[in-house]
Amino acid sequence: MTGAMLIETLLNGLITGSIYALVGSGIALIYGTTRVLNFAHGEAMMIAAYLVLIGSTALGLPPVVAALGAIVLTMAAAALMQRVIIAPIMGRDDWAFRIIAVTIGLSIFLQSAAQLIWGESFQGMPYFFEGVLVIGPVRMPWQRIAILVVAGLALGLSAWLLYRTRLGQMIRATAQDAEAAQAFGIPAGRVHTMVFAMSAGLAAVGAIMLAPLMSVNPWMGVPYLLKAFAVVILGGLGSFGGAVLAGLLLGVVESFAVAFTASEWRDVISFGLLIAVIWVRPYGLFRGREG
Amino acid sequence: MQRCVQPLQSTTRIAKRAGDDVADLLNLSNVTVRFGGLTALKDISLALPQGSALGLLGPNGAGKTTLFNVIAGAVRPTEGRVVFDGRDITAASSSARSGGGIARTFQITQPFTSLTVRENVMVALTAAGMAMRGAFSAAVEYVGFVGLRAKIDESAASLSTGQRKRLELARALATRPKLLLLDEVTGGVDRPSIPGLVETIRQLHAERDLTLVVVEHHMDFLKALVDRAMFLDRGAHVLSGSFAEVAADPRVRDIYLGDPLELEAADA
Amino acid sequence: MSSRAALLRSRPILGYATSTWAIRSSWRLPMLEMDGIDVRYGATQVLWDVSLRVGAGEVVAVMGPNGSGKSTVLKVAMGLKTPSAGRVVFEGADLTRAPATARPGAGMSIVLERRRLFPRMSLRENIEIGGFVLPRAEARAQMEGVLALFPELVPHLEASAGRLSGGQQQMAAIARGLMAKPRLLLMDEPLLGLSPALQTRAFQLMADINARGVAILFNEQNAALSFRLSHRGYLLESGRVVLTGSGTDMLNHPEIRRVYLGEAAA
Amino acid sequence: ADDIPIGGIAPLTGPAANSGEALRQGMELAVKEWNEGKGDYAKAEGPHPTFKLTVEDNNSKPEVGVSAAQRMVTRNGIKLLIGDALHSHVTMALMELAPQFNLPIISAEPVSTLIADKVKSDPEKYALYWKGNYNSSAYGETVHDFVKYAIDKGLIAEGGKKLAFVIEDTDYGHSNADTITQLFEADGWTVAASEAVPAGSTDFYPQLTKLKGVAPDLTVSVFTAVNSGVSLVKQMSEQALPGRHMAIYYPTKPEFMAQVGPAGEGLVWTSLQFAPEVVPAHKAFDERVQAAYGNPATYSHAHAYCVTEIGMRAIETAGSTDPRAISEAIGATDYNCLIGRFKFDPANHTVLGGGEYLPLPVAQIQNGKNQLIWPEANATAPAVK
Amino acid sequence: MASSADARARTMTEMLGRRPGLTLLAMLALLAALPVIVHDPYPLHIMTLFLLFAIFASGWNLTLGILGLKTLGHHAFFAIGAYASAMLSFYAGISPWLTIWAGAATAMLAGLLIGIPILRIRSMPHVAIVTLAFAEIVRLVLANLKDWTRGELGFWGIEAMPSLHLGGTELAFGTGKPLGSYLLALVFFALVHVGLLALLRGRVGLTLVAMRDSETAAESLGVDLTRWKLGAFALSAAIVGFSGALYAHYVQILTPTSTVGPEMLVSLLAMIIVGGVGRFLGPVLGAALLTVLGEVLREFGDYRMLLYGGIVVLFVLAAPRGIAGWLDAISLWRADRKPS
Ligand SMILES: Nc1ncnc2c1ncn2[C@@H]1O[C@H](COP(=O)(O)OP(=O)(O)OP(=O)(O)O)[C@@H](O)[C@H]1O
Ligand SMILES: Nc1ncnc2c1ncn2[C@@H]1O[C@H](COP(=O)(O)OP(=O)(O)OP(=O)(O)O)[C@@H](O)[C@H]1O
Ligand SMILES: [Mg+2]
Ligand SMILES: [Mg+2]
Repeated sequence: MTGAMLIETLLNGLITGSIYALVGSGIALIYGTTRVLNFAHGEAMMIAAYLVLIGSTALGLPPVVAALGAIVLTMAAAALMQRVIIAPIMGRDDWAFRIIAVTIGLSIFLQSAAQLIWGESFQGMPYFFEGVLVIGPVRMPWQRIAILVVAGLALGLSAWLLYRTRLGQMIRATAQDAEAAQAFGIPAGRVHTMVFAMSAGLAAVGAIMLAPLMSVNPWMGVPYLLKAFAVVILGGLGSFGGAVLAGLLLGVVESFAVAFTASEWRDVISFGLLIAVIWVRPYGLFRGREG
Repeated sequence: MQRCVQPLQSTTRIAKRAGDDVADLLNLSNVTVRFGGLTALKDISLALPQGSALGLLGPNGAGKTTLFNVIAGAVRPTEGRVVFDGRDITAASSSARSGGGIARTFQITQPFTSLTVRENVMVALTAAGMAMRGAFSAAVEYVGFVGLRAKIDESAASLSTGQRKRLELARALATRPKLLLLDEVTGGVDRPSIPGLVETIRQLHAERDLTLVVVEHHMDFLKALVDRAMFLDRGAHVLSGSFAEVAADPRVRDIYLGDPLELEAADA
Repeated sequence: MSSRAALLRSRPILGYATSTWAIRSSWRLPMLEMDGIDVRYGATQVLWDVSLRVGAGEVVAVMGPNGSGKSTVLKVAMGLKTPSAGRVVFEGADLTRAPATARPGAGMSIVLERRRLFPRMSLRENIEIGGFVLPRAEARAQMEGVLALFPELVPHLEASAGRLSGGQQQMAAIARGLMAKPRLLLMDEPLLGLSPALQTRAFQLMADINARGVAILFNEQNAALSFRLSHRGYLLESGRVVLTGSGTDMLNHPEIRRVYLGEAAA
Repeated sequence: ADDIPIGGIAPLTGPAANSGEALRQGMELAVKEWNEGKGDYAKAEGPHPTFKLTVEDNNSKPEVGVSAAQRMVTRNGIKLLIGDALHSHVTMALMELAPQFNLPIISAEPVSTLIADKVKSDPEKYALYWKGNYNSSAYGETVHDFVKYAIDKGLIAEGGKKLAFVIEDTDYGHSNADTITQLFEADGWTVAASEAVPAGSTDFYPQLTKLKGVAPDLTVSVFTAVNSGVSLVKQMSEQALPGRHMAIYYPTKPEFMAQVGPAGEGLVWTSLQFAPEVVPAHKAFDERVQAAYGNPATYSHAHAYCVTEIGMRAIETAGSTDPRAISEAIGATDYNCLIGRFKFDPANHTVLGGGEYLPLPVAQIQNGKNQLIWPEANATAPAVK
Repeated sequence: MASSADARARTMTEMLGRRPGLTLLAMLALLAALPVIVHDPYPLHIMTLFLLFAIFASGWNLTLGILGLKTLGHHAFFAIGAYASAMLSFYAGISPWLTIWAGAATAMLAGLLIGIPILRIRSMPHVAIVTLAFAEIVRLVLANLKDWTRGELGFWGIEAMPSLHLGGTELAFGTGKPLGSYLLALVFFALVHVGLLALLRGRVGLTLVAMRDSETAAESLGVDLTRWKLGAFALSAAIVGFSGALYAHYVQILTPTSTVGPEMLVSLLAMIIVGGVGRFLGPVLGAALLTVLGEVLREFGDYRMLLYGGIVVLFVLAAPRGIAGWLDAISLWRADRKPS
């Protein structure tokens, strides 16, 4: 392996990893704060991608407007879903599992709904950023570099909200004991809704950056979901920074797995890594801030 | 019956009283527990003869529950050894210790909320090897001990604080232990019921040659249950002796008891 | 706030709490009124027609055997449980169906039964959350004052609340309840798990904050201390109020003396 | 007379539903036109049979397909099954039903050579089963023959004879790669890399980095999911992969041209079998599909249409619904349909491909449009480098 | 905090249902009578699938519902059982009458293997995701070992269970032999459920439920968590693997996606949820309803998956205790009306 290839493999890994991190951190946000695993997270991506597609192609909006619009609408949709479907379950007995179940159902529902509405064809989207950055033998399109940058910004903003603001404190208190939180004036219900919306917002950012690369289709969220879950677990109990690091790590591992073995073993290696890590360090590589 | 406690200093073991041929049921030697930077127990040694009853005193955060956890197996000591009934159980699991005869109640109650009161007790009975049918009827006795007969076939999730404490006790008793660790078992139990509970424990203690270690903030109840006491502060063993000695010690008054505001003092 | 600690150390409180205030409280304006409250958990009814009143600045104790419904009464007052019948009025406003969230802002706060801290948040954050409804600066000042009351918590401020000892958690729960600067403080077994010295201090603290005009509705198993501290008291049995009166009346009631103070035995 | 019930099985739900829907439309159109008398009758006169078609979903899963077939046999009493219309792996399961239910079965698009091998292994057992598409090896032959031609013409430099694959991890991808490997290895080529990615993958950067390392002279890609194909072609151009690239199947999807953009310019692929823009008969078929369903026709429409025709003709020829008779009539088919001449190899019950039979031409995208470049006889434009 | 209604309902009796033995017996009698009434092979085929999936669902429910270990990877054991039995009979020529047990045993071993790391994890989401990842690994390995499994192309040529001669009549099994297959599935269904009932009624049920509520407390009362968890996991994996083996010799073709794909996960999970998580007969009822519903919804074509997803959501929301919960409510209501 030459130096340039090494760099390129590393860079590929980091970019794939930043996508994992972006998707994973949205899940980590919900999971870390509410102990809810959202299996419909991939569908938030899918909805956002369709929205940005409709906005930029059918309505002819400028990409930035279409993207912002898609983010806002996806968050609104997530908030609505949380109110109607998740909120009534919260606090019921065994709710954490029920939410897994309900979001699995929701995910199937949304996939088929999207298929009925938009058809099953793969719809392409132009890159937001054209051109390829060439440094010596290393080539990287700007669109991919943008993923890295946008992921970093979105994650930074969310981390700040979660750990440095009162909102974050509200969110975490609600997660741990909603009834007690209410007793101190925290509107637990609204906080949950907000967390869901935020997480959907992160998924939307990821989806929008990805849409030009992977074509918009009803199942586009699926391949990223399990990887994102793996990232959350590897990163440590709902730790935000952990999810980011684990995402990048997983991306790099996969990139090297492809370089040194055959592609079809890539996922076996990454999931094997997950199980191995859990075996040795049950609570992840980077222990969660909440311990 | 001889009931006495002989705390061990890390270096010199206080000799057993002459003529005392009762074997030690439990032996802690030089137990230290650290949680990260915090030392919850510092070099604690303790010998507990069969049939003795020891009161564990100490301000909040002194390490009483941690000591229970070490004995019951929920916390592994950072240093030191735990010997029970002649066997080194330092590395044994909680369940193995329970099988060996150690039972404990939880300060913060942990009922099986999907089960009825009776079934909660049956879990303990069957784990000790009793058949289901036998356990079903045997549970009544233990539920009766703690005054929960009226709730026997109700879900444990519906119990109030005091009722949960009683269930803790019933379950622990149902394992038919040799050593019973009671962590504030009367906390939250209504006063009128406490004498009855105390009496039950005393009887079991006597009849079944039960060895007791009790954490209890109500001195009068503690007095009724134990003869010896050990005082911990910030994880360290401060002093031990007969209950009266310890309760009268100025250090204990200072750090732990404070101004005499207790019932009898106020009434007196 | 700094003067409070000084006050605390100097003042003997039990005597005055029962004498002077008990008489004055009879004409106090009603602050919290609970009227004809019925409560069910699923199909089981646990409170029957419970009526209870806390006047402004009053200390009121609720006594009763395990499972008689004391905690439920406090939960209804705080809005954590909606009654199936009856009314809850706080300072003139009907809050029967208002959510718990509305209470702290209106001047109510609670020390919850079984502590109910946020186990995976630090002790500091737990206490901070108690002052959620206060403006930031005020909350910070209040935090300092509250911590001065429980200096033994200070070394553990950054530890996860779930890892604290039982008594430490109880102190934290009281501290959290005090943060919101309530006019009415609800306390469910506030002394549970506290060492005798700390129990004394907590009682003194209750008297002290009451002296500053905070009304208290609480439930504690120590009848003698409870009724000494309180202006009035209620006795619950199987979900019904069976006895009510001033603190002294309650303390002297033969039934209470017999059952709760164990006089017959003595 | 009563309509003769026949059945079709296609993936109407799930990620392949797009193709499944096209296949259903093709089958339905064939039956509709036949029943309206526009049928391609074998006998000029006499009462002609009419048909009633039921199409069921397999959700891309063999056991769902088997259930659907059983249901159509017992509920609808079908005399002929067109199935599977798309998937080889579903066909592998469905063909077992031919002896069990004594039911003639003809599959439509599946190409896997393993199906033919299975027939060959037990001709008696699979006597009622027919494979309505050539073997995947036919693609391999086309790729192989074309590359030979292109090297001779100087269009491709054979260099160090290094071959690489980027394929989807399905039987379709693998069986194509296997045949091509065999043929090229016989000519002294070596396989430098073979990367199989999950169907629907869109990130090929790690694979391309690896390929850049081995610098293949020819890279062959095989996908059925169009998004994978689009992404691969785009990323290859971003990464400036050395050597030539040849694509199999996916550029035939209408979305491909729309999405690939300038990155697709010059792409060489096989096989363009349905091209309304250059073939008048295809144009006419496209118009009929447009009129009936409001969407353009694809290769899947045409193939399903033809296979359905073959089935109906066979029943007509057999003159009864006797399974043996129908099967024999299918075997005797020699029929020029929309996309070429259908004739079965009696040894393995498989439609013949290449040469005078079902053609497998090579196309190239030139100025954003597909042009046939090979075989030279049918070429619409010369190949460019 | 469990609300009171939840608390009241979830007890041992609730896990088992009222008169579980009688209900099971009635159910078996009804199922045994079915082939007498129905001769159409297609419904029998559907009912056979129902019985196999009911075994699968009940096996999974043992860990998921009763022990409360939220594993999402049990379809891996289904596939392992199925492939192990199929490959053994195919490559080694051993009779399927024997290989089905080997399939169950292989699944059990796999269960122990993945059970060990899971033991150390007490957090529900960790368990869910690690097991899900395990299933994904199993799927990929089965798909990648093409030389042995033929990958996604499907492992075909699996032998049906050899016929049995009972008296003068021959009972044949496999695809296209609906009656024999149905009866065989019914026998195994009965076996598994009678066995499970015997276990759950006794100490096993009590202990598993106690562990679900508080591991710490159970351990302090002498319950050996490691042994019990591994035991439950192994048993559950074995039952699921057994259903997989039966499935393999019934449909006679296996693909990795159709045995350990995400849809297997979703549909089985839906069966358990719709029937009632943690109820003894819940998964059976759920499997029955969803199998029938799957057939009814077939008419809706494109809307099938939409409705399927919708039903899961609806049940979790509006009938969180599933069909078993309704039955409880009905019998409670009847009991209430009877003056006691
Ligand atoms: N979630 C619940 N579900 C069902 N019943 C409940 C629930 N919570 C409490 N109960 C019942 O309601 C009654 C009153 O409970 P409550 O907690 O108010 O009692 P309490 O007086 O506070 O008792 P304690 O002194 O033990 O704390 C009890 O009989 C209890 O069993
Ligand atoms: N798991 C743990 N992790 C970190 N610190 C712990 C843990 N458990 C206990 N501690 C700390 O160890 C010290 C001793 O705690 P312990 O619970 O033994 O006290 P205690 O004597 O039982 O007090 P109390 O009377 O309040 O119940 C406390 O400071 C507590 O915060
Ligand atoms: Mg303690
Ligand atoms: Mg209470």
